[in-house]
Amino acid sequence: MTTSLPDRERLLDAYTRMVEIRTFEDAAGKNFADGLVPGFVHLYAGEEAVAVGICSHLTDDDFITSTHRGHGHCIAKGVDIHGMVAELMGKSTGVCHGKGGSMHIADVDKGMLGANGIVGAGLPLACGAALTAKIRGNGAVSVSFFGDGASNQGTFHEALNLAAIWKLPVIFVCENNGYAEATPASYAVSVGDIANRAAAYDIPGIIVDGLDFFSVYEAAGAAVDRARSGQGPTLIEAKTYRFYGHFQGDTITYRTDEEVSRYRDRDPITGLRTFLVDHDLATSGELDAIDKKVNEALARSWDDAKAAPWPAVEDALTNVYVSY
Amino acid sequence: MTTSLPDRERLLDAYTRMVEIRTFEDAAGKNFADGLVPGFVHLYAGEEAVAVGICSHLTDDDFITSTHRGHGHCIAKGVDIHGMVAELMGKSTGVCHGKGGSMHIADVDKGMLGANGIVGAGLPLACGAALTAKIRGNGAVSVSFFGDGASNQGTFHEALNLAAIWKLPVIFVCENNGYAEATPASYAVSVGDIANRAAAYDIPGIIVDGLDFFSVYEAAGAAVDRARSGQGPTLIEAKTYRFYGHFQGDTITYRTDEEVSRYRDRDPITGLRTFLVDHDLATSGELDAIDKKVNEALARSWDDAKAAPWPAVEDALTNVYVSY
Amino acid sequence: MVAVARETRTMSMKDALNEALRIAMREDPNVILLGEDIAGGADVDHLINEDAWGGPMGVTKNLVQEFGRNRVLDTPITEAGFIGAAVGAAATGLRPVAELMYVDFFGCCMDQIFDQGAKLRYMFGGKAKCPLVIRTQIGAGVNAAAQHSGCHYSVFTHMPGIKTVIPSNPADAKGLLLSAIRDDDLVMFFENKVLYGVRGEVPDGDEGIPLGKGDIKRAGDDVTIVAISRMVNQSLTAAKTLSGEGIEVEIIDPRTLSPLDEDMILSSVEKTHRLVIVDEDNPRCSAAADIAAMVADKGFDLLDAPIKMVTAPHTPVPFSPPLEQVYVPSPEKIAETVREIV
Amino acid sequence: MVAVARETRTMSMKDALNEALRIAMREDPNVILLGEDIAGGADVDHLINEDAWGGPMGVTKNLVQEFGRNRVLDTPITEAGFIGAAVGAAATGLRPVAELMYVDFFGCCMDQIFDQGAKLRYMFGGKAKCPLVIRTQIGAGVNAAAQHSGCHYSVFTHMPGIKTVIPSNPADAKGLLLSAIRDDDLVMFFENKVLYGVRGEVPDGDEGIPLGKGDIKRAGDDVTIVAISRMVNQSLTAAKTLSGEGIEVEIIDPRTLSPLDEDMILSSVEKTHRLVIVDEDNPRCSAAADIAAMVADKGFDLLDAPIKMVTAPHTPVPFSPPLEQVYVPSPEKIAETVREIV
Ligand SMILES: Cc1ncc(C[n+]2csc(CCOP(=O)(O)OP(=O)(O)O)c2C)c(N)n1
Ligand SMILES: Cc1ncc(C[n+]2csc(CCOP(=O)(O)OP(=O)(O)O)c2C)c(N)n1
Ligand SMILES: [Mg+2]
Ligand SMILES: [Mg+2]
Repeated sequence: MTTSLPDRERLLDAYTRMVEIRTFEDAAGKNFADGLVPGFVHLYAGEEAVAVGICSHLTDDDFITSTHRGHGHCIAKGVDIHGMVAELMGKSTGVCHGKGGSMHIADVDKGMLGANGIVGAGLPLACGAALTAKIRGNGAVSVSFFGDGASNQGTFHEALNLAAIWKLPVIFVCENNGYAEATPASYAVSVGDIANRAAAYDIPGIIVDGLDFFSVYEAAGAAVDRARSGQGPTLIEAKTYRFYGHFQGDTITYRTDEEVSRYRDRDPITGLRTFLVDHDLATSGELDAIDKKVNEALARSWDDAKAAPWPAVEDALTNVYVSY
Repeated sequence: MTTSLPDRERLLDAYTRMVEIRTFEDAAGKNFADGLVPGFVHLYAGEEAVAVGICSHLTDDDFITSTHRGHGHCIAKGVDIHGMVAELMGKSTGVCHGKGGSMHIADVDKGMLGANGIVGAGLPLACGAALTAKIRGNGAVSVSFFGDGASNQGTFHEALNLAAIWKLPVIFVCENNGYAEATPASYAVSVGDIANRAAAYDIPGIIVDGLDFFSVYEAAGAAVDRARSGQGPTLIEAKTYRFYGHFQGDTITYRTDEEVSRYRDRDPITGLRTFLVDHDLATSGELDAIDKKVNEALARSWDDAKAAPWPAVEDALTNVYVSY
Repeated sequence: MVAVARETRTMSMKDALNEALRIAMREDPNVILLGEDIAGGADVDHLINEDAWGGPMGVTKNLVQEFGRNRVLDTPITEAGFIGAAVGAAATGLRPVAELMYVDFFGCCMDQIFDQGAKLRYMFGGKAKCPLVIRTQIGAGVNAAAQHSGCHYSVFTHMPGIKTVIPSNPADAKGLLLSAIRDDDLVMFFENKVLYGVRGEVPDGDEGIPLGKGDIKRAGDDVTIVAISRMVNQSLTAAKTLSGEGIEVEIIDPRTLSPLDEDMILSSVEKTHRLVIVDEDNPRCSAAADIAAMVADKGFDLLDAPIKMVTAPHTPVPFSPPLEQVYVPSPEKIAETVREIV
Repeated sequence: MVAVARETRTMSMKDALNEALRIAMREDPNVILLGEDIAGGADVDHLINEDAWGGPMGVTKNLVQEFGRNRVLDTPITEAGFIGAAVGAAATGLRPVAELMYVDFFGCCMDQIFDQGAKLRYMFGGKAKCPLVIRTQIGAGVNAAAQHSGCHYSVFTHMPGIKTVIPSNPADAKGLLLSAIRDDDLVMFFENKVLYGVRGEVPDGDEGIPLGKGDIKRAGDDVTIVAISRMVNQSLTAAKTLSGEGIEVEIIDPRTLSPLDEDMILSSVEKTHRLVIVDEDNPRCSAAADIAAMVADKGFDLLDAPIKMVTAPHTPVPFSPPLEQVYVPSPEKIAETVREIV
């Protein structure tokens, strides 16, 4: 099955989102090093085509679940970037009022059910969102993003089996970036292609090039169509790469420079840019203008976040319950 | 790969074990109904060929993990039947001094790491026993028995992946008796043959006829050889059937009489008996004598257990720790 | 509060729970049930609109007949999977009631309960809620042995974001379950297996009992007993013996542990100056210890005697009947403990 | 006990733990380590005999170099799988030390811990043992947010069959870890992430510190403080302020919560007649409540004032620095609480 090429507007939108993610992540890394971002930060740079290629098919009524490496998913799903920057800093203007931080950014109104500090925890949650959609018959779908490392968690197995027998409208997107922390997938994952694990649930398992927006976009379109039309779940394995370390501060002794540059040479943003220019969908100048706009907006977000107030200490005690 | 036919002695031994299990289970069911056995009882009758077919390849140095339906595994692995009867009744002469009961019969000296009240819990434990064997290099293997229902638990996935990447000497034996409690495998298991889930871990997955001793025996031999020689784990799916309900007291509304008699007609003990007689390995009379001996021994065990003392109430407080 | 006379019927706790589920499902289409064999017989030709089991204990019996298999969902044995799905469903608009067959299985799905469902509202800065009820079975008494007889409500009471409910009789069970389902937070609902068959008067209608309000099950001036779940009954038995000796105990059933009705307990201790807590759970870091600690702080000046706890020992639950018998706090042990401090 | 002068070196808690692991692995070939990235870089060509990480916090650094990848095992992200395997290995003769990266992940593997490892000896009538240590990281203080900052040792202390160890300084960490590894029971070993870098004098040699014996970290006559893990340091800071006001607190570090050195606590209360418990864990059904309840029973007659607890609030751990700051019990709050009861 092939999905028709997205129109120009959607492509420029996708390009913008990918640039937003990259710009957000580069700045997050830098500002973390400068001590402006407390806690942990796991950067998504390099994997932009996956989040954006998938989320291009979704609306605010569709839900996603995410991971510790969640900034890209949030941005792709339309979470307010300005509020995300403030959240990273723990400011009261953050999307979670500073209570969640990088690993717990969420916005249920945008269909974003949360980054997640627990590897593999998002898959059952996505089944639940899909169950709501199925029971309501509203045609919504849900997507669970997770890593190669997460594909070894028991929740992966339980969620895929559950989704399969209930024919839930859910797409499981495994972002295989080759490593879980400092552990290569070649060691920890017993099977060559994680997509092949789909056979254990009698559902389709698709491999896509996670560095290529179109590869992801096309497979996602088919999977989302399948889900929306009641045919059940799909497992998509996106072969991708993280340009930075596992978290900021990782010495990355476990990868060679050659490997890193091999992937950096295939930068998904450059790839999309080249396509757009080559196919006369945009000029370099137009794209440069987008880059600039994104850069400026994000710089403003950081400035605003720096200036924003901390949460009031009383806030530590609220939002545990709706009522108690 | 074929394993040569076991010799006469081993076959008679296997026959004896299978009769022991059946006799044990029939009596356990009856005595449960009569109020002599407290708690829950899950009977293994009908599945004898699986436990015995597998354990015929094991020694006391090999370990098994079992399930809530564990009596058959215990007997096949050589746990003292006399002590098992007393354990079912909660008597001080029980193999666990009455503290475990039906669902927790164990005898580590016999390589029996416990029946288990938690569905799916045995698989990681078996990996651990296999890890001990691997690290010590002593050639021992371990076997984990579990059901079709358990094959949906996260621990199944985690254990198979772990065993595969570490090439652990472990054999995973899925006893697919078609139901998990009142839920058919056709509903809860997303794949037709559970053996096919082996592909998700790049290990062999073999289907055997669980009602046929030889089918199990042969596949088990190959898997045990594979494990002992350092080639890693195997998943064996034994298609089998439980002759009784899920537990004693189950009204079994979810199965038809036709289905039950279809399987009862293929009784694994009758099957082995016929084979032995047809191949002149034993006469009916010899086999009847075995049946009688087993029956009498078990009757004595029940009598002894009835007469045996209860544990002293102080025993409730011991064996929590080695030292505290 | 105005006392309104309501019609009642005698029924078992099991039936009272079933009635509460039925009422809640009728009043709100977002209420769904899920769990292992809560209908049973899914995919079996002759059971399309009928259950095979209606729950291992029969609590969900006949509900599939009325609400169908889209709202009464049998699950695979996949505790993390289906409890997690229930959390996801709750966060996106449904009001699921999940059944965790035995609390002892919490170790298979605790992450989805305490790390996901219970924390999401807080982590998301108040922008989400998780109106999920997890019903589960607790307690020794039927020789179900070490992996099917625990209580462990203390573990959930410990966790912020979770409410914990521990009914001791059919009427409370019905009213508390209704409130739990209507509540917007994650509620763990603990059903003592020994109480399922115990019968009592249950009000008609759909009125809930508020979470966080205890109930005085027996008035008395001499000693306050706080008793949890089945321990209310054990304490009522002890109270009769003690009354014969001239000791009148007041028995408080907290009904929910989180939130806890501290005021009711403190008011009673203010009157009796003596406190015994009876809890079938293991003693360390228990609900009994929690209540004792609360009173040792906020009610210290009211006390005339040590705070006593009658609990299970620090051991797993033994299988053998005489051992299980001594494991569970008995009326005799309760009475004896009360006598120690009067 | 005879005090033997031993040579000491100054080192961080992280290094002290590393040293204990090395000693234990040298003395017994059955000791193996397993966990996620405890070496790191498995299967990477240039790291065959070298680690990439040596543990996310570096506690297992350099051990693969000496003991090889057969005894320092990187695992997939499979907490139930590898902790369960550790239980199975322990029951069959090894003495594994597993690393659960953060205690917050216990929900992914609790069944294997409390239902399997902790219960097998009891269920099997004493015919098995589980000499397993699970090292894990606890505590707020580095803005790791709600899913990487919990304590929750109360949950494990609640469970029969588990021992719980909570060192507060490098020397204790080394001695207690050695004893834990040599112990024949399942031990949960809680390492406060904020203490990893804190340095102190650590004795040379391989002597263990017995499990179940507390330690008086500061002597004083006015108020007893029982402080857990990092709260020992917070209390020591508070003690200085209080001393300036003429209040001398005695600070008891229980070092293990299960078993608990009740005698040491009660003896101190006998002297001071006042008790404050400082615990970074959430308050309900906590270790603080457990100790309070114990004293409210066994030490009631010794007390001249309410038992006070200084704990984290009943909330998840917030991310934002000023919120996390108020979440953790501070020296100021401890001092204030002590003042309330003198
Ligand atoms: C249950 C659990 N175990 C371990 C961790 C620690 N941890 C955080 S990220 C990570 C690696 C995840 O690898 P992968 O799923 O491949 O995602 P990636 O980081 O590559 O995007 C680990 C082990 C965790 N957060 N949760
Ligand atoms: C973790 C857990 N969930 C649920 C149960 C309740 N339970 C006991 S046996 C069983 C069915 C098991 O089915 P299967 O694995 O097919 O084994 P079988 O009974 O058919 O031998 C269930 C759901 C349990 N004991 N443990
Ligand atoms: Mg990865
Ligand atoms: Mg089955």
